[in-house]
Amino acid sequence: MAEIVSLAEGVAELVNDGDTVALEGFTHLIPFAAGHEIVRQRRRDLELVRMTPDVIYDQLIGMGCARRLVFSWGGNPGVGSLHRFRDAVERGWPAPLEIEEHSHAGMANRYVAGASGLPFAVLRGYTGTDLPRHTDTIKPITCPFTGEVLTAVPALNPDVAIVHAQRADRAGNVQMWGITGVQKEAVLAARRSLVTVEEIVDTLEPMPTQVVLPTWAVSAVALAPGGSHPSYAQGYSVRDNDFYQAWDAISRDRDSFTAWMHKHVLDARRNA
Amino acid sequence: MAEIVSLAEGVAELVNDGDTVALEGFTHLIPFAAGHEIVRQRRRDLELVRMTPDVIYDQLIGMGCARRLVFSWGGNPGVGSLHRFRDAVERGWPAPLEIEEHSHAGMANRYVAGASGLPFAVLRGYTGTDLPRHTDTIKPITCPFTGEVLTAVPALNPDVAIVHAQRADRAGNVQMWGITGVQKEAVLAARRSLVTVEEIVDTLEPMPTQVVLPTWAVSAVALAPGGSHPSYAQGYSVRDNDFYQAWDAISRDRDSFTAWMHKHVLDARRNA
Amino acid sequence: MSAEWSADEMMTVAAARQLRDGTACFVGIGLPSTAANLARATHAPRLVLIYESGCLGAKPDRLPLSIGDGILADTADAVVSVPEVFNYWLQPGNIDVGFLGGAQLDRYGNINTTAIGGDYGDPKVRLPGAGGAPEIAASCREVIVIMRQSPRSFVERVDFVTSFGYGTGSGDRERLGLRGAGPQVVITDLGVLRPDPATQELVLTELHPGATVEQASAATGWPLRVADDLRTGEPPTGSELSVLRALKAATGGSRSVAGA
Amino acid sequence: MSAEWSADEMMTVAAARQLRDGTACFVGIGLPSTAANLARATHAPRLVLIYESGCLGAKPDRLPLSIGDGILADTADAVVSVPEVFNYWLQPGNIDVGFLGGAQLDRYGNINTTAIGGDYGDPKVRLPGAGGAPEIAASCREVIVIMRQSPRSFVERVDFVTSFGYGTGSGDRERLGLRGAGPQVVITDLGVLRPDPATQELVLTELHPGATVEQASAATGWPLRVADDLRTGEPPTGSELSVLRALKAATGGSRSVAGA
Repeated sequence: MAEIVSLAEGVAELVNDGDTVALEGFTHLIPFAAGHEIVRQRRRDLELVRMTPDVIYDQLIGMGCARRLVFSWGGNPGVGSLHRFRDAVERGWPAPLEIEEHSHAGMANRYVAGASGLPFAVLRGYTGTDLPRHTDTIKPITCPFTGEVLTAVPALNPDVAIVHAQRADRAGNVQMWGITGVQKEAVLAARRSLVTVEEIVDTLEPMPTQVVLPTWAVSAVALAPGGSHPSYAQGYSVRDNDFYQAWDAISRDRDSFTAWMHKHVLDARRNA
Repeated sequence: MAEIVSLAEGVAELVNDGDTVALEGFTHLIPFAAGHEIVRQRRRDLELVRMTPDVIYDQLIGMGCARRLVFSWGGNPGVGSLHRFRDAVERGWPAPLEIEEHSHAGMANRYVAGASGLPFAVLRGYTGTDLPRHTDTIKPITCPFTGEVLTAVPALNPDVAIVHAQRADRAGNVQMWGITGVQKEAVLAARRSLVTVEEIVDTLEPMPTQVVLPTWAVSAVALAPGGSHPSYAQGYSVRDNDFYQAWDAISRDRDSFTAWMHKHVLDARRNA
Repeated sequence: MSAEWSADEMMTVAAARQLRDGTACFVGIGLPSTAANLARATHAPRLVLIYESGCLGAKPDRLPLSIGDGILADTADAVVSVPEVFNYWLQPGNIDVGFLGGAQLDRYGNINTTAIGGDYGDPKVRLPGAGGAPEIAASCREVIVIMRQSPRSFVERVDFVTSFGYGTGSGDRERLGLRGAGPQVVITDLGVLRPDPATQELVLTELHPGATVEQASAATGWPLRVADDLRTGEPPTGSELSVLRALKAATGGSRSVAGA
Repeated sequence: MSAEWSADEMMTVAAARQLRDGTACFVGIGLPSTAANLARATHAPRLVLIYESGCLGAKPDRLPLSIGDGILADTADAVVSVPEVFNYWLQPGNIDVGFLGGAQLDRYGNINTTAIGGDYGDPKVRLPGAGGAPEIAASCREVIVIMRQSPRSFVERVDFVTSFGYGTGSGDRERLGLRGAGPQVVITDLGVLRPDPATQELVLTELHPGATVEQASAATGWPLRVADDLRTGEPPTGSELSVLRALKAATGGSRSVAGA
C-alpha cells in the first residue's frame, strides 16, 4: 500500500545516490517538483532514464546529479536544444555524461518488458540506422517460428520511477488522465515508485482516458500541486510555453543557469 | 473507413469458407448474433479462434462449421462442460475437430503479437506443463542479453475478427467499455473485422474504461441490438444466467441441440 | 459432519481463512471466487481481488456469475485488458496468492484441467483446458488450491499437467526457474493438505471438524501421509456462515463449479 | 519569391498539399505538424492525425505547442499509451504517411537528427536524437520529409543515420526487410525532390514559384540532379495562406522548429 508522504520525505526515502531513476511524463504531467527536490537533496551519480529528457533533465544534468543518461530524444520541445545536456555531452560540464541512446519505440518497449517481468522486448526497430553501432543494448533476435530476424532490447527496471498524476485518494490509489505516455509501465517496471499529485481526494471520480495505479502498486504518494510546471496537468493547469522559450536563454550560459537554479530551486521550496 | 452494413451483409462479405475466424469477447460482449449469422449462412471448414470457446462456439462446432479450434479454455462458464465441443473432440460428431490448445496468457500474447505486426510473442508461460508436448506453437526462446530461456508463441492473425460493442457513430468509430478483454488486439491482428453494436449514435459520449476503435481500423459495423445475448452488454443488458444453465440440458443431446438450433437460429432471424 | 453446515461450506470457510488482509489474490470462478469474496466480507476487508477478465480490486457485494460479471468492472479500482492483466500484473510476480481449483490433483500438487483417460488426442473426458491456470500456478507468490477430495480427483499422478505444482518433488520448481513458491495449501471438503518441506509431497495437516483420517485416506488416490501434529480446524462461525449464505443468496442461488 | 508569402509558408503549403484526404498521418512536431493541420483545415478534412504521445485522430483548431499538447488529447478519437501507439498502430504498417523533419538529409533520403561532426562519442553538435523517427521512417507506408534546404543540411552522406531512407541506393530497403516505401517526397523551402525510381537518388522535380535551379543546386551538398520534366508549383492560394496564418495566430505566435 502506498504511503502518503511529503515530497521531501518521498525523495529522501526512495532516491539514493547512484540509483537508476526514471522520471516519466510525455510532455504532459512531467514531475518537475520531484526533480527539483532531487536537486535540493543533492543526489549524485544517478543513472537518469527518460524517453524525452527535456528541461527537467537539463536541470538535473546541469546541477551535476547525473553520471549517465538513457534516453531517446533530448531536446526542449518546440524550442530547440537542451544546452546543459549538450554542454555535458560536448564538453563534459559539469561532469562527463555517459549516454545510452535508443528510439522511442525501443525505450517504450524496454519499459513494457520491465513492467512485464521479462528480460527483453522484441520490436521492428532500428533497422538500417547507426544506433546499433553505438548502443550495445540493441541486438538481433530470430523468430523461432518464421526465422525472421527482429530487434531485441533489454528490459528497463529502474530503482525508482517518479511520475506526476492529477489525483490520489487517501488510500494511495493514483489516477491520471489525458496523455499518460509510458507512466504506468515505468511505475510497474521500477523497484520503487513515487507519485506526486495535484490533489488528494476522498474518492476518485472515474474519467475517460484514465489510468489508475492501485495503491498496492505504488510505494509513496506526495502532494505537489503545480508539481508539473512548466508542463501541464490536464484539468488543473496549462503548459507554460513562455517558460520553455525562456529556458533557452537561461540555460545557454553556465552562470545564468546556475544562478537561476539557486534562486528558483535550491533557495526556494515549491508550494508542496 | 468502416462500412455500415447489415449483419447478413457483413458476414457474407467478410467471412468465407475455410477462413480463420476469431469471435472474441471475454464473458462480456460475446458476439452471439454474428455467430448465429455464420450458422445461418452455413459457413464450413472454419478455423475458429477464441480464448474462451463457450456456448457460442459450442453452437458453431455442433452445427458443423468448424474443422479446427484454437483456444485456451472451453467450458460453459459457471455451469460446466461444453457438450458439443466434447462430442466433437471425444467422438468426432458432427465432424472431427482438430484442436490447438494454449493458456490464456499465451493466447492473449499471440493476439498482442498479431496486433503489433510481430511474428511472435515472448512470455513466462507453460513451464512444466504438458501443453508444449502437444502444441507445436509453443517454443523456447533465449534472451540475447541474459541467456535466460523463455517461451515464444506465434502471432495470431485471423482472416476475420468479429466483436460486439456498445456503440458506433455514423462514421464507423466503435466504442466499447467495461470488460473489453482482448477485443482491440483481435481486431487489430485480423486482416478484416466486423463489429456488431447495440446502437449507432451521432456522437460517442466518452466513457471511463472505454476502448475506441477508430473507423479506419475496422472493416464493417453492423447494428445488432441484443447481439451479445445470452452474455451481456454493460449499460444495455444483463447476463441471461438462466440461459447458460439451460444450455447444459439443451446441448447434452445431439437431437435436442439440433432442434434448438433450427428453431432459434436457422428458422429465425434475430432482431438485427 | 454437523447438520448445521455442509462440507462445501466448511471447505469454503477454511479456504477463506487462508487469505490474509491486504494481500492481492488472483481469483478463479467457482469455489475460489466464493472463498475470496467470503474472506473480503469477513476478516480481510482490504483483500485485493483480481480477476483474469482484467478487473483489479473488484469489490462485488454478491458472488459474480462469471469471471467477467459486470459487477466486477463496476466495483474495480481499475479495469485493464486481458493481455495487461497477465503481462503487467500476474507475470512479474505482483500477485501474492493464486487461488485455483481443478479436476485432478496429484501428490505433488500438479493440477489437471485438460483431459482424463485415453490419450490427449482421444481422451475419455475432455475438460475445459488451461485458461489462466498455468501462469497463475507459476507466477503468484503462492498458490492455494480448493478441491473436493475423492479417489478420482486426488490421484497418484495427474493424466495431464495443466498447472505445475512441484512436478516430481523437491527442486523441480527451482530447476524450471519458476518464481512463485507453488501450492502452499490445499483445502478440501475433508481437511487441509500442505507440502512436506523436504519432499514437497502433500501431507494431511488438518481435518475439518467431524472428518476422520480414515475418510481422508479413503478419498485419496495415493498412500496419504498424515502430519505428526495433525490438528482439527475450527468449525465455521455463525458470522462466517451467515455472510457466506447471504453472498450466495444475493447471487440468486448457489452455482455449481465450472469443470467436467 | 513574392513578398506576399514567405519561403516557409510556401514550403508548408506544398507539404500540406501532399496529404490526401482520408489517410492516416503520423505527425512530428514543428513543420510537419503545421503542414498536417493546414491540410486538415483545407483540402483534407478527414485526414487522421496521429501523434506519438498516443493521440489518434486529433483535431486541434490551433497548432499544438508540443507533441503532447492537451488539445490533442481533448480532440482525439482515442488516446492510447505511448507503447501502444508504436506497437499497435505504427509498427504493423497501419499508418499511411509518416511526416518527418531533420537536421541533415542525404542524397538517398537518410536523415540525421543525432549528432554532427566529430564522432558519436565526441560530437561537434549534439542533436536531440531519434525520438520516434527511425520506426516512423521504417514502418509508415510512405514518408514525407519537410526540411529547409542548405549545403549544411542537404549533404552527400549524413554523419549519422538516425532514420533510414534508401541507404546507399536501390534495393537496400528490401534487403533490410523494411515494409514501408520510404521517403517518397522531400519538400524544401525551394522546391520538391523525389527519389529516382531506378536509383532512389533524390532528384529535383519541382521548384516553388520564384525559386531557380541554381538556387536549389547551390543549397544542395551533392551534385543535384534535375528531372527532365521539372515543373513549377502553384503559389499558395489566398485561402491556404489565410488558414495557415489563422492557425498560427490561434496558437499565439509562430513557433520555431525543434532541433539544433
